[in-house]
Amino acid sequence: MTTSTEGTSVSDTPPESRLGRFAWNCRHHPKRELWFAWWVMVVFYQLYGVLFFFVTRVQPPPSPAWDTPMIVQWFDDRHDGLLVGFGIVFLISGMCAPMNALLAYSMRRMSVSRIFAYSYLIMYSLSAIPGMLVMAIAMTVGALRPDRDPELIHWLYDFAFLSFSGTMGVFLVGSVVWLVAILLDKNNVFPKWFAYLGLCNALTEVVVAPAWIFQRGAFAWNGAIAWWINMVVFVTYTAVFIVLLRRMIEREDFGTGPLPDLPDKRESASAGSVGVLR
Amino acid sequence: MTEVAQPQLEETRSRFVPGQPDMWLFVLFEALLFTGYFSVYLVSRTQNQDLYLQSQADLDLRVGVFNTIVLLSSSWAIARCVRAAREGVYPAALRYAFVTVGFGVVFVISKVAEWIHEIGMGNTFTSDEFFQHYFFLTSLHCIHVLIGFIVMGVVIYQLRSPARRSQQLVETGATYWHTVDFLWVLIFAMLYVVR
Amino acid sequence: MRRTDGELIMLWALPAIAIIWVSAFVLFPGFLHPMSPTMSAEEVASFYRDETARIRYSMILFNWFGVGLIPTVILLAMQVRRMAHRTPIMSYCLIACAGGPPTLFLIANMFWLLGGFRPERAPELTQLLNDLAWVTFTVLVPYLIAQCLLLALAIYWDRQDKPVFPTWVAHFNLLIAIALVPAAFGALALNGPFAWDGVLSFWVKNIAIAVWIVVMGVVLGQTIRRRRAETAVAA
Amino acid sequence: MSNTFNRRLLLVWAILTLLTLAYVWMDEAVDQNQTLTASTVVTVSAIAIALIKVRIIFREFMEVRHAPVWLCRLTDGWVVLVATCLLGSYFVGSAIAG
Repeated sequence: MTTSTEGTSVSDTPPESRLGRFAWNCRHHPKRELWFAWWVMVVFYQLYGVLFFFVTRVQPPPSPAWDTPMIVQWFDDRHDGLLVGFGIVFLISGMCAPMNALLAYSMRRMSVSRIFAYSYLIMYSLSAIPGMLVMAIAMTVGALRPDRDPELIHWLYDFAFLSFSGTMGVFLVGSVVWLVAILLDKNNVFPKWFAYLGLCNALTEVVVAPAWIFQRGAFAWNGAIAWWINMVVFVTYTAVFIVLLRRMIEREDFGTGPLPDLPDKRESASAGSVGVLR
Repeated sequence: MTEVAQPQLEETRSRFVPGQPDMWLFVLFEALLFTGYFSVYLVSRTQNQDLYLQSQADLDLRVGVFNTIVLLSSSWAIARCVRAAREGVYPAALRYAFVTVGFGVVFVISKVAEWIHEIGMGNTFTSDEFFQHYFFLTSLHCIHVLIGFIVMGVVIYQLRSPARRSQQLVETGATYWHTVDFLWVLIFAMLYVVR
Repeated sequence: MRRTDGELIMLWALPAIAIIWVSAFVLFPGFLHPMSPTMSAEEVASFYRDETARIRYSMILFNWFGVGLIPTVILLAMQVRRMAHRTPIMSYCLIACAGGPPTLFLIANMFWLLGGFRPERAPELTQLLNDLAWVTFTVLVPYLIAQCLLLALAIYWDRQDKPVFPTWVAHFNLLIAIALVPAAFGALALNGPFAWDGVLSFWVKNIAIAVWIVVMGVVLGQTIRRRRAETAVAA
Repeated sequence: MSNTFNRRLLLVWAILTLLTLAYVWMDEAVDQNQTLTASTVVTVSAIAIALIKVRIIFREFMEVRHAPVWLCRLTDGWVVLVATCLLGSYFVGSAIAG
């Protein structure tokens, strides 16, 4: 990578006003790319939650055991929400790219091979399609023609939810790639406990697979085990890595050695239980 | 448990967390996760008591007891391994690590044999609610055992060469293996004994 | 002399593939004029019955060469790598975007081919496949929008004496991104400019993509030629 | 020193095994002629015994006994939490079922 020519040439003093400082940060902050990707990630997850839970109202998922008239009714109730909401999803799902780039960068900053960063990058770039866009397309087509044969709407309903819940392999292998990188890393980019949390997350991704088999009960796509418990784990995992990535960016020194601790965190980190090698 | 007085021990060794403290987060989080699965199981069980009792009769308690004792023994072996490694007796530590893996293999074989037996009796993942939970919990636990083999591989790799031998990694691996053990203790009680 | 590294081959593959795309586009009977979403199931089915051959052959062509855009995006990512950034994040972003549009397009392509495979199928089923194909084709914009915006941002941040791309390329990419936005809402209406055969969702979007490919191809060509001249002098 | 340790480990193992065998006895005691019958006593004691075993594994095998006090408290708290969740879902479930 070419070294920056501007780091030395630009004055280091941001202006006083808040807006001026924001503009200065956007243009000159040495970590602007990292912060940009981080904020895109935060905004993406917020939007994702709002769109899936409140605009389209496809989550929490309805029951796979419903009969056809009920499903048609479900589509009718949400007609506009589905079309508008998934329209916005199509608009914004490109926001995954900076997010995945940041996650890949975290692996690039570790002392491990670049294979990890690139594998993760490609896997997670792929994951948005079965994990989100196929569902959005199926739902959009379902809502497109309310007068369609109800049996076909029923099929689209199954297609949408099963493609959403039932294609966790990319997330499973992706989190395993990430956690192995963290465990091998000597640069202390992430605490080791996050790797173990990643293992918990990977194990819950396995648990969704029975959604392909059951139409009711705890293992169906809306079941207590296949959906609710997983959702709690996934939200925990996501929240944790958002915070940890933020801390990684704060600690970033653009070197290749171990990431330094934050000055004020250094004392508490050595006394506490978090991620310090004995 | 009885607090047998170990005065020398408290004096000679300052208190420490075995292994990476980070692993304890996994232990506690995973325990919570399984508690969630058990709670779902117990609630659905109470809603359909008779079906669960009927299906449960097809499980052989003796097999479960055997499995439990095998895993407890493996847990004991890995505890011995940790002690031996701490005292620097690496050949013994390595031996106990292999014993641990051996018990793990026996566990997996007997588990698979039990599955084959149950499937032969017509009890599959899809046959009824009890067996849904049975196959789900046992196979998820089995995945933990398989990951445990990888962990034990790391432990053995550490113990083999004088250049490595990180006591911390050995203890971390042991903590993981004990987790697999105590999760099984709970699963065993849930599936085989609860009425 | 410098080694043959294949960079120019990848670049010149683009116009060749673009010719194939254009011919497949013209060959497909549903693009000129675009099929209307208001067609009844019966009309859609008879369309697939009457035009089976052209649907099949044009879509097989697309199936072969749909992924041809990926090398171009990767070439762009490599140029971004040379920019005055502190991290490789922006080039990672472009790599992350590269696979999306072709994959979505291949899904649409598959639905069209499925519709053409058994045109005697029940009309409702043919209509369903046709809807899936058209919706997927129309809404495949997210990665393209992201790609344009990220490239623009990368260029704005590339502050050095001799920037990799001139600034107008960034403005141009912003413009294309805006032109692609309406297509994301292509399923909201069955007629009008937003419908999948409408001015915004079909014409503006596809012309924008075509213009983007042509312009970025030329810009890439110039950039690569300039850099090769520089390295030749330096060596 | 090493010997006391090893004897203690063996003793722990024996106790855990005995507790496991207690299940067999419980099982024999409650079932008539191979037909299983619902029993709150068995359920509650099964959960209790399992958690006692878990605590022993924590304390002895996982060496929480020698760990800092916060870990002891944490694991004990955990056992209580798990017990509350399990017994709670059993009793609440039974109450709902009527």
